[in-house]
Amino acid sequence: MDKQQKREIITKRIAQELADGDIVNLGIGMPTMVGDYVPEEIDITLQSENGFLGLGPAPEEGKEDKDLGNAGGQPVTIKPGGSFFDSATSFAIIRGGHVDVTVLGALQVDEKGNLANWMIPGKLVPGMGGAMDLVVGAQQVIVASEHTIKGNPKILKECDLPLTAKEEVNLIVTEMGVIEVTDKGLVLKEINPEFTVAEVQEATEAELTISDQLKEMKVE
Amino acid sequence: MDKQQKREIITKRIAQELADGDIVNLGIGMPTMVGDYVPEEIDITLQSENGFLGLGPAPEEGKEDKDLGNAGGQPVTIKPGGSFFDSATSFAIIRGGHVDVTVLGALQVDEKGNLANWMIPGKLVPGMGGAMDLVVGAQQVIVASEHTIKGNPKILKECDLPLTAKEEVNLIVTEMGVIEVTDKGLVLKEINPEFTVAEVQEATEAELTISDQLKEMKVE
Amino acid sequence: MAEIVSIEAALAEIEDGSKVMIGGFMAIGTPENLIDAMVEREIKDLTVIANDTGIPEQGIGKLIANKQIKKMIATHIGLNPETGRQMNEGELEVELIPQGTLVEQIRAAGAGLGGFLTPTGIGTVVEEGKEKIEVDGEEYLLELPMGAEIALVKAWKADKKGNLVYRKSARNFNPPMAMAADLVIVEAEEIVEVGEIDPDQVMTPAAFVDLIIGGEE
Amino acid sequence: MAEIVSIEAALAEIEDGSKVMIGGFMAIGTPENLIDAMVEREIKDLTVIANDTGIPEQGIGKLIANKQIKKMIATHIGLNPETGRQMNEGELEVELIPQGTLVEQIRAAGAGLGGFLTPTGIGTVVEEGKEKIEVDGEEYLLELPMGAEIALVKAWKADKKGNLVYRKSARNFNPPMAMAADLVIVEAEEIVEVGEIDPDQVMTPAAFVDLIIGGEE
Repeated sequence: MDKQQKREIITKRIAQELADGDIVNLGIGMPTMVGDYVPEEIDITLQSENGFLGLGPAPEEGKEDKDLGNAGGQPVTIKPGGSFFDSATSFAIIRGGHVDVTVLGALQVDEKGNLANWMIPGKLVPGMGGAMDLVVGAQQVIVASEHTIKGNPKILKECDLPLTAKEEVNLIVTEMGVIEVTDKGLVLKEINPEFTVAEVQEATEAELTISDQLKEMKVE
Repeated sequence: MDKQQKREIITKRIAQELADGDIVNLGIGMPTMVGDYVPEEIDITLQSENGFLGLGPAPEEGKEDKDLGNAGGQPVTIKPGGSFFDSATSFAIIRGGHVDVTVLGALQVDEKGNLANWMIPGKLVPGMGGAMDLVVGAQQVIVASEHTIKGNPKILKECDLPLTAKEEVNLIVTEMGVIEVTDKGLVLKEINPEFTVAEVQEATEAELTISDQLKEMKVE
Repeated sequence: MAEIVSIEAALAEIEDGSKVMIGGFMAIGTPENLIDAMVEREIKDLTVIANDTGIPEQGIGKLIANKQIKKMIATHIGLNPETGRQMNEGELEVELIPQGTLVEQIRAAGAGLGGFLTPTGIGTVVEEGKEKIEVDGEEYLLELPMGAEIALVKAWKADKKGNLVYRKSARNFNPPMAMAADLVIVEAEEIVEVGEIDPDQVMTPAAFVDLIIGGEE
Repeated sequence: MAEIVSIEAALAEIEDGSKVMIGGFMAIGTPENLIDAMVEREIKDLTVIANDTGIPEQGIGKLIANKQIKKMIATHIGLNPETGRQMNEGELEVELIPQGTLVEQIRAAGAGLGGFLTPTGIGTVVEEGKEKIEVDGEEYLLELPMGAEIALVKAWKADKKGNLVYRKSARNFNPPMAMAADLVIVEAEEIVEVGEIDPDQVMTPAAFVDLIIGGEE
């Protein structure tokens, strides 16, 4: 499976988590792809933390609006029924629990639902942007991540990078499966049939409980 | 001097305190009259704590707008250049120090600049409305008050009614004179020539320092 | 995202004993049709959060007159003598809060804040029972968020998704309340199609709104 | 109430070493003409508060490239590698703050609050050195207000009194910053007559605005 295939599996599976009417914030990078796979009959609204609801796709070339971009500064559009607001209101929406689902990438995530995704000391210090508020505020926090990085597990017993938030992650979706964060640790709920349970556990530092109702992870 | 004459002297004198460009909030009752006496060449903007800047006079009869009232719920108008906002923004303006002057009535005011104007326990409990925020937030707090009530002083050594705010009053204007609240107590800066200094002091429970530059209180 | 419902369906969500915040300021910008329906249905023992209790026959004054409120949380009740009478007779509990504090408490609830520090009320009875915190040599009161089960909001226009626009001074407490309740019910004077409200002019985004009842009777 | 001035007159108010907040988000809604003028005048040793440092040749990126900033307070600097380079070399001090916290700190300064309690940052390095306060069994960080000497704000339209309207996602940090500085300087794309902006559509009331420079070059 190449990187692109992994990302497709992950984001397609996450798209299934979204329900009609949901307000969703998608992080920069892979999470953005989730938006492409939402079934047509499901009407979700994307929140953009720089200040609007109703984030639409990139405009045709030449139709960019200098005053309309996503949180990465890239030109986007707004869908009918969207609204603009200032950053204080944007984070009132986010921190106040009015975002139903946020999907973010991870450097590390652990069995308590701790997430590290904003810095590697001495190496990469981009800043947390809106991630800390999103992870604390959203009703449901879904991590979209490849299962390992350079062969090393990203799903750990305990994160050792600086945290983005403590015990806030609800669901981890990787190319290997779907893992729920529970009071009793990580529960493998779905598995990609290309892998065995043993393989998934081996690629995971934290101990996985295997769900009684372990299902096949289906995309498309 | 009858009540009406007193109120006219007080509010005309306070109108002289306002400077071009000032944002001003006038309390319900006598303070409202201050707006009528602002010289034409002085452009002030009235803030209405229920949510707008640019408070204008009452509309002609029949031209009332059900959606436009002052903080007492009475029909008013808005002047060109005014703006509407919600109550949270209104009190961001007030508490944040963006109102230059507020003029309020008093039940009692004392030599430390304490003000009591929102309740008489067991008798009158209307609520503080926006007064506590206004007195704390406005740059300049001016009390508009008759000097005495039923022959008893209202300017006391120490208020005994529940306070509206502690040590926030800057200026007290009565029909007898203009009194500044300073670190060293109350300073009589202007006196209405119809009274003697002795008479003013006698009508005042707190001790007055008489300004070296005591001036005649002039209206019109 | 909102749903357009009948006034009966909206009212079915409000039970005896509910905690309800109601927009408006001296009966300007108050959802009068929702209040009339509450009076008709005789919903009782309410805790109501609002700026004021209106005047006797208008706005929240109607709920006061009909004795449907057990506890009133407001900033000012002076223009409705019946509220004072019920309070003095012990029929109605009244909690008075400075206006800037009340609206900020409501906003804090909607914005996911655990509280805020305000200078308002220092040295007055308002500070009783509250934590005082000093910041940079200044004393502040720690005020806590105030949410409710239900918010009744009056809008001028709502689109079918729930984006709201208010008109003139009828805005007042409505936008912060629309953020701060589990269920937000909007009475709109006019319901328009999605797309008819310029996204730059939306005052309450649809994300906050649950139910809309529409059209003036 | 605002005054319309030349860009030179506006810039005269900004000194070496000033603390300046600058609106915009990834160079959308940033007052580029004011920044260009700051670059030209070589105003140095600035403390800048902004969401980000733009990209190398846009927005605040220009001030970074020209090494005019001594301390940067921002939420994200990842899209401008030069900021990271200067930080790593010790040429630039960078303080990183969660976005929702930064904007709320700015709002608190403008709104006269002494601080607020947020759940954001609990259990992370953000909590270091901050007071923790428990409310209803939940832990919060006490975050303090953040004002500045000067705010540079980008508006779409300003009327001659200083009422502002922003356009689309260029609004972002501009309205809260317009509340939070001793001197608020607005770069407006268009300056219109008083009365041309509907009072219901004003996004920043004139009470907050001091100086306006206008018209795109």
